Amino acid sequence: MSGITADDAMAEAPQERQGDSYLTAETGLASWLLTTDHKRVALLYAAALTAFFFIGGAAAVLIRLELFTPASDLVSAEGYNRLFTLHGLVMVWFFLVPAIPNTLGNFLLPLMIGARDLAFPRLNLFSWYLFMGAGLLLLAALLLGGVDTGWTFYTPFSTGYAHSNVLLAALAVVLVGFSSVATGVNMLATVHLLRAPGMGWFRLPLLVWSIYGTALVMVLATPVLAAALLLVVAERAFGLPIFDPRQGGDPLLFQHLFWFYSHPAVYIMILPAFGVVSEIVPCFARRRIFGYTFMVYAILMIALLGFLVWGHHMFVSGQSLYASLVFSFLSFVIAVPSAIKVFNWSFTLYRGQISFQAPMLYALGFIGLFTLGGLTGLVLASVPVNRHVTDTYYVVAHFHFIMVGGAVTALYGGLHFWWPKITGRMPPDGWARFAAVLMFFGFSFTFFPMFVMGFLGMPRRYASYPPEFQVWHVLASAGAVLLAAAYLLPMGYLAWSLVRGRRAGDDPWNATGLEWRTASPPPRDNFRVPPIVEEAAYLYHPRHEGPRHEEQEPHRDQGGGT
Amino acid sequence: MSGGEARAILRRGLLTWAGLLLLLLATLALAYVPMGWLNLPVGLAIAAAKALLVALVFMDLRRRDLLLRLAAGASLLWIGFLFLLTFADLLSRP
Amino acid sequence: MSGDVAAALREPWDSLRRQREAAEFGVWIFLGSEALLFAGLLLAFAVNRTLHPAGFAASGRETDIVFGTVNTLVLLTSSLAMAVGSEAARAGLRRLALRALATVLLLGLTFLVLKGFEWAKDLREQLWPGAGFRLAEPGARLFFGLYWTMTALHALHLAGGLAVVGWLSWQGWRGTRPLGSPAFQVAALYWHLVDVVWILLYPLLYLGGRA
Amino acid sequence: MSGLSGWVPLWPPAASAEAGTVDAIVLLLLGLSGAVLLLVLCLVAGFAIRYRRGSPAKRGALPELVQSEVEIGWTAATLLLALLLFAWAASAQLGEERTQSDALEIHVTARQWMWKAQHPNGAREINALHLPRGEPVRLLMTSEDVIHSFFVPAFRIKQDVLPGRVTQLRFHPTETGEFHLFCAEFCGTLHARMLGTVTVMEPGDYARWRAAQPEGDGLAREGAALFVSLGCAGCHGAGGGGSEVGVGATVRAPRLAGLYGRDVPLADGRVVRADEAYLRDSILQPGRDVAAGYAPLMPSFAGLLGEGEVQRLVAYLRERGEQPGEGR
Repeated sequence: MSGITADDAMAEAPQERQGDSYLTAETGLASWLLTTDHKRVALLYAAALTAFFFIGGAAAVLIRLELFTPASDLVSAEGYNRLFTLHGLVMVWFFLVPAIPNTLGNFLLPLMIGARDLAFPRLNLFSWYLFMGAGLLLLAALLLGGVDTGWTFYTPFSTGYAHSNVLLAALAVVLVGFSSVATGVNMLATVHLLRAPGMGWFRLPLLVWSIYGTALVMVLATPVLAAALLLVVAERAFGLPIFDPRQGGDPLLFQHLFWFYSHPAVYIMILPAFGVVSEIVPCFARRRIFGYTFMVYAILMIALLGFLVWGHHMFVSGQSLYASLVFSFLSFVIAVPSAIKVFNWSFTLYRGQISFQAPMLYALGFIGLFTLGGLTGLVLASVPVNRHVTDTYYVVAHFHFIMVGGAVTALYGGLHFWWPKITGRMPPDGWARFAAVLMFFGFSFTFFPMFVMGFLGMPRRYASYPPEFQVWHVLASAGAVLLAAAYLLPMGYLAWSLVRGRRAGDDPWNATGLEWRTASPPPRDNFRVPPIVEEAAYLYHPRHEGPRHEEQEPHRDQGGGT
Repeated sequence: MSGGEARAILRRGLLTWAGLLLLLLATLALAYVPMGWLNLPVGLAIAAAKALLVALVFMDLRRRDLLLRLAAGASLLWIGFLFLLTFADLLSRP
Repeated sequence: MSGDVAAALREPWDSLRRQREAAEFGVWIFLGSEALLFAGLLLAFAVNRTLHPAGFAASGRETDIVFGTVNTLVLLTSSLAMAVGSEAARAGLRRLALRALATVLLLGLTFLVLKGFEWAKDLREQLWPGAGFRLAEPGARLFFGLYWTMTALHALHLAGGLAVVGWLSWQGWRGTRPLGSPAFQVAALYWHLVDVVWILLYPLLYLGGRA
Repeated sequence: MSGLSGWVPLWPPAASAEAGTVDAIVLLLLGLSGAVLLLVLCLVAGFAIRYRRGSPAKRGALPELVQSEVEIGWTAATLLLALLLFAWAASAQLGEERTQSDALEIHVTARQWMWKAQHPNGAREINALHLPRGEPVRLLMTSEDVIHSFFVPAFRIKQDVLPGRVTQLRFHPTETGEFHLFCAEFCGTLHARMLGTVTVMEPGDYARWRAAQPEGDGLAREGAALFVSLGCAGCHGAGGGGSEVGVGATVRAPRLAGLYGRDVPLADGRVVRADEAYLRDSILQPGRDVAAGYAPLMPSFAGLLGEGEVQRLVAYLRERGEQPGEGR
């Protein structure tokens, strides 16, 4: 396990322990289960999310195995419906929505703005308990036989025709919704009121801005999902007719309420990934982020416009042509902020001193996969083409490219980038680079065939399919094996690094953020001396010169303890 | 001193309360006046007036800075998005 | 007074003023999300009302306007009491604050009791949109489907508010929570939202179709 | 563009006029996306190689040109490109909506896990649809339970089929052959087996096929029988001619002859065009749009009639509409 590459020129003097780190400050189960330390809550969330990632991943593996053959032979049709519903429910609400905001965001937000903790520490722990309560509710629904409505719960199927644990699943999602609203409130209050002296709004690192945008969307979109699901519960449990078309109800009403949340939800998942990539790329290119203010306004525009485009999920659902054209127009316009971000990342590399450690490989992989995912969205935004490709594997490929190719890749990149800060240990760079490349190709190999299969007309949520699609399914299933390996490998060597990994100093990557100005892992109160912020973010080289190769010293940190 | 302050708090509260009662009586009376499609908008306008009164005085928004007022009013804009685009579909169906 | 401030101060704040500012900012954001929750229900009401104007007008005449108006009065008065209680707590007027909070609890319970009687009366008049539903107009079932859902969710929120106000006033009375703690303002703001939601539900559920 | 149906098909067969426009837009988007993706990959890969750590390339400050002017430039360019793409897609969609009205009308009913189609002359098909080549087709679709979706990849068309509402789908088959019909909206256990085949034949073959079908009465004729058997004639007069006060009918009911396509003044002042949806709603929810000058006395038939029967009554009333005035 060489892991140690040649270019770690840094001296390796072991850091003497000035004060106890947050991991050793207090011990015992109660100190974890009753903690109000944002860093510990982040680790609690990370543990819960990993468990749910395995459950959702297992469902995905079974789905890919079933689809290996045209006939529905591994599981019954009923079983397949429950599998993809489970995959959807767990991956959307119990893994992707909280993935970056509640782990990396929870851990880093106070550190990056120079605060001791989040604004409402006890609310932070309460949101974790809400999340675990919802998780138990969902597991109960799963053990009692699962749900077969799809993660979309469309009526009148979910209210009148489904014979599965729709109530339990709907209540679990409402509960996890409250957990995400609690997180949103906490993050917004922290960014507004706990910034260190000197940390103006336009000195905030872009990860803080993206968490801020995500919190806005979480707080404003999630309640409408809770309303929609409570109405489904009212109709299904108490027989109160709200969506029932036989009694005059409108079949599209539920879809409007559901997608008003569910499209902003995909921005909840991708915005933090933007933030992580905007932190990694400048650090490893040793260049200032290109167009900082454009990046900030792009985040805010995405958070705002994200609420105006939900109708592009309903072009063929019977929605009026006028409304479809309005939503189509807004969906084309929202492509612009994403394009700005991709171009800015690319131009940040211009005239840099680029090194390719694991986090950078994940970030570059993100840029490639997200760009392809975003561009295929344009096809879906145009009404006549949407009529052909919606509800087929083209859509499945599109949103997996953005959510898995984008958000999960960025999550792994962020995990590797801040692993020294979280645990005080360096990830083994050789293995990490291999895992990043494996994930990139495993992912592309799994999901690119789905674009072709979808355009050929393979519908979604089919357990059995006409034989001519089999070649694409076989390719995708083979790719899924590679992808599964690429997800499991990092868990292995990161666990290994906890014990045998090289100790990391305060700032192993020579980054400029405030979080790198304190010890790794940081003390309970984050900073021994409250920091004063003197510089903007990402000053990796003096204004009128490029980064010189050898010395990484000319970069100026954001600030430090006086 | 505390007696005076208590009286000030009570006076301002009762004044606002009286205003709210007046609006309640108004909306109740107007509900029985046949105005065709106008009944609903009038009822909602009065309800909005009552809500504004509660927000400004009882919830003390009138003595708060711009940031808190924005935080208070922000959700109304998003409710507007929800209604506007849903009715764009509903009203233009064939 | 300074002992009072120190007791109310929480991590990670250095000044009580800043902590109160954060508490109010946080609760206002939460109230925004609660408003969107009820907005979802109101959208269902508005869409179904647009599809079935006649059915909704006929149903609007069936709800009991006396109960509705009295309950609105009760809730407005409880909002007054809550505002007085919250300002008194902040100003440190202990007797006025505790008496005002007691009034809020009383009026809140009155609202729930009246709501109970109203529901019982509605059930007796076959207004539950199930098998024995009395009205024949299409859309009437949808009105009452939403009537029961919205009033139940509102009553649930009100009961939650009662529990919080009750717990805080118990702590205030016992002295375990200083009157200067921002929790009193937070509970007051939440209570006023429950009142504002009812202010909006009243014309929709009770005044429709009266003319 | 015919399907590259060699060993592995890479492109679905294009068997309808709509397929042409859709394929054109897709090819344009494919080209543009490919160009943008290539641009980004070249930028990233190029910079990564050229400016890797320790490479001799010149660093120094960013040239003034590459500052915010370039940023504003490509943002505006992206916005313009987005608007152009929207304009093309929207105009293509609007173009399809203005097809002529004399299309071949087929009633499609979807129910949990099968498709039922009925041709104007009464011929019925299950999980199959025979169509003549070259003639525009209009499907009037409704569902008996949950939401389904009528999807024929070869025609590039898809339209959800809603319970309680009639949704329409217009297309124009141009190639003969047999094509897949899928249900594209999740509708329960056997969603994956709710399949069918659409067979497009030469007009001559289609006419012979249709003639050979068991001569079920035409929709309208069956509607007329239902109109009498269900008692509608009792109030609305035998031929739907309506009944003025005292003409052999105990109740005043509106004239139905010549109703289809006319504007109907309603009791609450609105004026509504009497299209299929209005006729359907007046049968199932009579109290909803009461005609002006009449009391809302008509009983609701919701729950008593299947979708098929409602379609026959609507077809009958439409036929009465085309010969205005001479009904009794």
